[in-house]
Amino acid sequence: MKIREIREILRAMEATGASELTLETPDYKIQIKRGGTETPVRVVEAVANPAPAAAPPPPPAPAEAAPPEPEAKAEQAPASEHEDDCPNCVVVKAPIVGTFYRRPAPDAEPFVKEGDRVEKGQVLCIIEAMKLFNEIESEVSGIVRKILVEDGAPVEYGQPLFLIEPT
Amino acid sequence: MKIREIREILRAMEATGASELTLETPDYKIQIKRGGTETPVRVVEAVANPAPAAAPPPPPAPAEAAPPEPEAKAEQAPASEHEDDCPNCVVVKAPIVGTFYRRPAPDAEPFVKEGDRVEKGQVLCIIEAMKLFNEIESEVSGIVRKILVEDGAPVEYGQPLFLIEPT
Amino acid sequence: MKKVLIANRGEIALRILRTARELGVKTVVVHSEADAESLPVLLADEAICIGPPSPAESYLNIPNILSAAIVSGADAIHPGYGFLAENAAFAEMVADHGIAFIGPTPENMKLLGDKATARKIAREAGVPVVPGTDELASVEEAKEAAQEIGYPVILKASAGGGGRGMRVVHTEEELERAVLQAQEEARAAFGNPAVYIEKYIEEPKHVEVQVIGDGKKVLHLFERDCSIQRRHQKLLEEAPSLLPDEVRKGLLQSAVRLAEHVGYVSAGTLEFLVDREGNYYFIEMNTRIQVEHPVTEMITGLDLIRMQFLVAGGEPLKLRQKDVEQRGHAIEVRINAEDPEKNFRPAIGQIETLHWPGGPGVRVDSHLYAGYKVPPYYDSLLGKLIVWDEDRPRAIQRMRRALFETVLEGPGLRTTIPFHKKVLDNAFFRRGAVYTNFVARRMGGD
Amino acid sequence: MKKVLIANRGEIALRILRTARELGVKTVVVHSEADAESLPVLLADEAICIGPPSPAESYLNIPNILSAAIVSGADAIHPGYGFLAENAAFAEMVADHGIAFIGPTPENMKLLGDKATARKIAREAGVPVVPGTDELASVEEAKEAAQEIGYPVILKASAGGGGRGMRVVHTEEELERAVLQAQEEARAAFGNPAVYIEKYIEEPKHVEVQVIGDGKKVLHLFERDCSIQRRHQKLLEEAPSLLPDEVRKGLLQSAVRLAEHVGYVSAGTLEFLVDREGNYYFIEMNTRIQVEHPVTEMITGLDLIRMQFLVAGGEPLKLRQKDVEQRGHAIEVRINAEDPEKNFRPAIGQIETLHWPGGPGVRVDSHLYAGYKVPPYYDSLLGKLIVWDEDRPRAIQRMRRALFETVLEGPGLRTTIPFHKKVLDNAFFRRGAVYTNFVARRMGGD
Repeated sequence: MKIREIREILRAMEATGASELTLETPDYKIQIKRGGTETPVRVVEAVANPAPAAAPPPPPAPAEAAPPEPEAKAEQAPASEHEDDCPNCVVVKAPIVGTFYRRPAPDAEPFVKEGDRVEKGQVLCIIEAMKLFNEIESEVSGIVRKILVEDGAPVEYGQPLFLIEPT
Repeated sequence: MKIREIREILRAMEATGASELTLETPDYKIQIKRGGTETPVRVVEAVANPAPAAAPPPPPAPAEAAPPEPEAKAEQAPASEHEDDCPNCVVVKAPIVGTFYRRPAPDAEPFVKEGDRVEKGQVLCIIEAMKLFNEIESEVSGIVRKILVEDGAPVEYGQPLFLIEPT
Repeated sequence: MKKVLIANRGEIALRILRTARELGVKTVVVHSEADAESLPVLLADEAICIGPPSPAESYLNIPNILSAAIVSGADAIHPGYGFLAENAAFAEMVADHGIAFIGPTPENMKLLGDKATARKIAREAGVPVVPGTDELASVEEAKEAAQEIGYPVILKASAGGGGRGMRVVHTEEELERAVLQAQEEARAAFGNPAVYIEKYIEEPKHVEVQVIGDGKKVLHLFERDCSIQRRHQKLLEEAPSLLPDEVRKGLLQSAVRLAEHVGYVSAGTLEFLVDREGNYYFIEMNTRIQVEHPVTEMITGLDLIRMQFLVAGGEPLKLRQKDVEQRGHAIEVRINAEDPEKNFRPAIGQIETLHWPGGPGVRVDSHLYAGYKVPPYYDSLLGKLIVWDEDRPRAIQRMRRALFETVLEGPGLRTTIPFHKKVLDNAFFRRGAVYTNFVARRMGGD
Repeated sequence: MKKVLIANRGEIALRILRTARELGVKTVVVHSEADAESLPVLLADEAICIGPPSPAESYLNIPNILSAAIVSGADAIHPGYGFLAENAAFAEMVADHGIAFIGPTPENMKLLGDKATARKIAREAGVPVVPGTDELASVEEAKEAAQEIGYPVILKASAGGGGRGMRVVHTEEELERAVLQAQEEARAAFGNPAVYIEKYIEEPKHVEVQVIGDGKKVLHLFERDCSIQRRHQKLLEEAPSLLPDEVRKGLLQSAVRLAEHVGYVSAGTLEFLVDREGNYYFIEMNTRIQVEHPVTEMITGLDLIRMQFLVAGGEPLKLRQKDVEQRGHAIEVRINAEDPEKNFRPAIGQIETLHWPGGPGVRVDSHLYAGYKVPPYYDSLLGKLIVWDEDRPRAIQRMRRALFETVLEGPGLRTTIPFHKKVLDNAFFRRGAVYTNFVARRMGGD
């Protein structure tokens, strides 16, 4: 269980006025109480299963020798994970599988840098798939808050690429 | 369980004014309380085996075609089951495996009948095992409230035979 | 071969992954968003999401699959069965990218993928096909053809399928009217009145021959009886068949002859109908590994997927036909998430309780795990239970025992297990009286 | 035979139950209070509690077990292994009650159950035993004996066991002092100074021959190598052994000769030590089915428990020796609830997550289910994983793959799986360099 997830639960409890919550899964047990002067948070990681609850998005190389621990894997939630860094941002995801390039050519400037302002329809990056260079355009106008993938890295379908804060 | 789902549950509780919720599935157990200042602690037991209601004692002839449903079977509790009929009673159990006889001979009177008063050490029945007739004596003085086994029926080790209310 | 991309899902993806691991070949499992938590994905060395749940956008998404192979550095692709397994264009594209396709050549697929072309090739190879005609121009032509083929015959709509427009004719007197009616039905159903005639085979057995080739030679790995079907869906398969020895021998030789005729590469299956007199007729060839391949593995001791890998890696088959021995009898049942009480309608859900059988002669091929949610987007196959024993009666007993031990439960979930138990208890089945309409006739099915 | 009482627990009770079901024989499983929720009990046609958890009061409680057989109307008893399996008095009592004992005759057990008597019989049958003496009267006698046997020799305490009081002697010069010291140690440890001499066999393989007899003839079902042991506890077994053909042949013939010599009935195992030169020495015979019998089943395709049932039912063995064929290679690992990191100390608990491997060539014999609480009163065997493949290197790969898939978790639970993975990765093991002190020498064990 990640701190981020606990934070989300706490926020949701606060928002809905919940006073107590206990959640137990094969991997961990969490017990939260709100109100009064003390708000003890107790997370117990199960000993038997030291695997982390949420796995990072798998590709391209998860640990080879890891035994199957289906129950130990939480849902992948790459989008919400990144939303945390910028709650108002739009997540631009890879619409195809391929190699991510930030520049039109090896010696060119990147299409965008963090902090840049982009307009809707502006090219953000290229994904090369089967020798075809596919330009990925921004769906919104705004500020590029975060670039989530390294230049030249492989990306899978649906993988978050950019966080853009609409303006 | 996903954070999103927890958030949804919390929202739904708020919307409907529910104050407490417990949900148990094979994968997790969640318990939520809302509102109030009082926050009674409730520790949840091991989650892997949400044992449901008690099953009747299996022997000597469970259904032939029944598939194994280990998880659906709770601890056998034959004694407590019968104790229910007479909370103050002492349960006389079979100390050996064999055939239960209420009479010393086929044409004789039974050793005891329901409602009879018995003294400690008095013979209650015979269990025949390997051609040997073993007399089973009462450990207490009292009233025979219930005879739990049919005359001539096989009994297993620990099987409740009599309920005797000590006096 | 160092790294294989598995372009499939479910039990067959797991099956391929197992052999790859045993061979020391790394695995890349591509998957849709709905399969992110599937067992093959969890066990893979690498997993790459290739699209949303819809098969058209994921498991049939050739660009994304090829890109996944390229970015992961896979040097081979195994397509499993279904999806892209028999897509010659895909196989060609894979080869064009310098990646080994673990399956037949695109040429094999083109020649055998189309039923009409396959029939032609069978005739060339001297393998009997169901006698029949092309489209009939007239009632007179129909009469002549029927005379030649011999009654009973069946009229089929050229544009048809699924049994509609079909009509069995037993005598010449009935023929004229039947042709006219069939044409009328075909026009109504398909907008095309064309019909053709085929010999009608009563109570046929569906027997298929497993072959494997390396482009130079083809071996048969004996045959399977897959007569226990419901609406052309196989439910229970066994090997060997109960055909008389001389019929078996001819069947096996015919299958090898046909596969050799096209220089067949990799594992493939030739399907035949066998009538009560022991005449067999080639219907079609499946140019891929099949769901029911484990029964063949159980009686031969061979690992078919491993053989596919080795052949695709360029190794010629070391085995000679006389080294391929059969031993005992194997039965496979398909455990589908379908409710046999409700006309086999899909009944999927989460797997809450899972307990597979074990002990001697029992094999389980399933991608399930306790807690797994069966996604609703794909086929309903939950797993296959395969048993082996010294002979058919004992194998039947073993399968009954194994099904007795199996627990597969969850809210809303129903499986074909009760159906299989009934088949195994059926006296006709037990004495081997099986044919393709067994389920309809003996099991009160349709 | 209509109804069998299974006088055992755990995986072997389940193993027997499976075969009984396949034979259409009803099952009565007797159990202690601690095993009321065990899988064999849940799957049995009838279950009868015979006592409290303590084995002495339940699984060794002859009166209650016999009573259970009588009241349930069982006409046969299978004792499994351990508990009463090799108790001749029990076998006699079972027979006296007109119930078939599924195992050897009481006479077989009496002749072979005692190590000294068994050695005598082996000599009569012309089967080599480890050369050695009776109790030594003097140092002189020891010198003469050692001379005859040839150095190195080992001194053992007559009253001893478990390695205490043992002393390896390489030359005559060392002998006198060694005898005196050994006597002193024996006196201190066992209150009895008597010692004897045996030939010391360096790096022996533990190879055992599976036999089955019907009282008239005895067949061997090939041999198993069980050299991977820790403190005389077998951990991994395989079949066939890697012995040279001529050694194997002699070993198998010797085993049959010895078993025939006593008119052996049912399944039994003759244990041998084999030295580096290929000399083999009979040690003892186990007059019961063994934990590791599945590896023999995998290479022969025979069901040993079924054969036991048939022989006990009075059927002569139909099989001839030449019909018994071996095929491929099988390996079994014992999955115990022990922590290999902590000197194999028991580490039992509740089974929270359970996922067994599947696919080709994988067999699981285990009484576990998800949620099962392993009782602390009995042995730590959780199950056996057995694989088969065409040859030993492939079988090793398959076992590695199968262990990779296995998940067996719960609070406090540790298993021998990590140990087995290390053995399978060990280069010496992989090239077959195994002997009884392999674990101590190569695995850093003791």
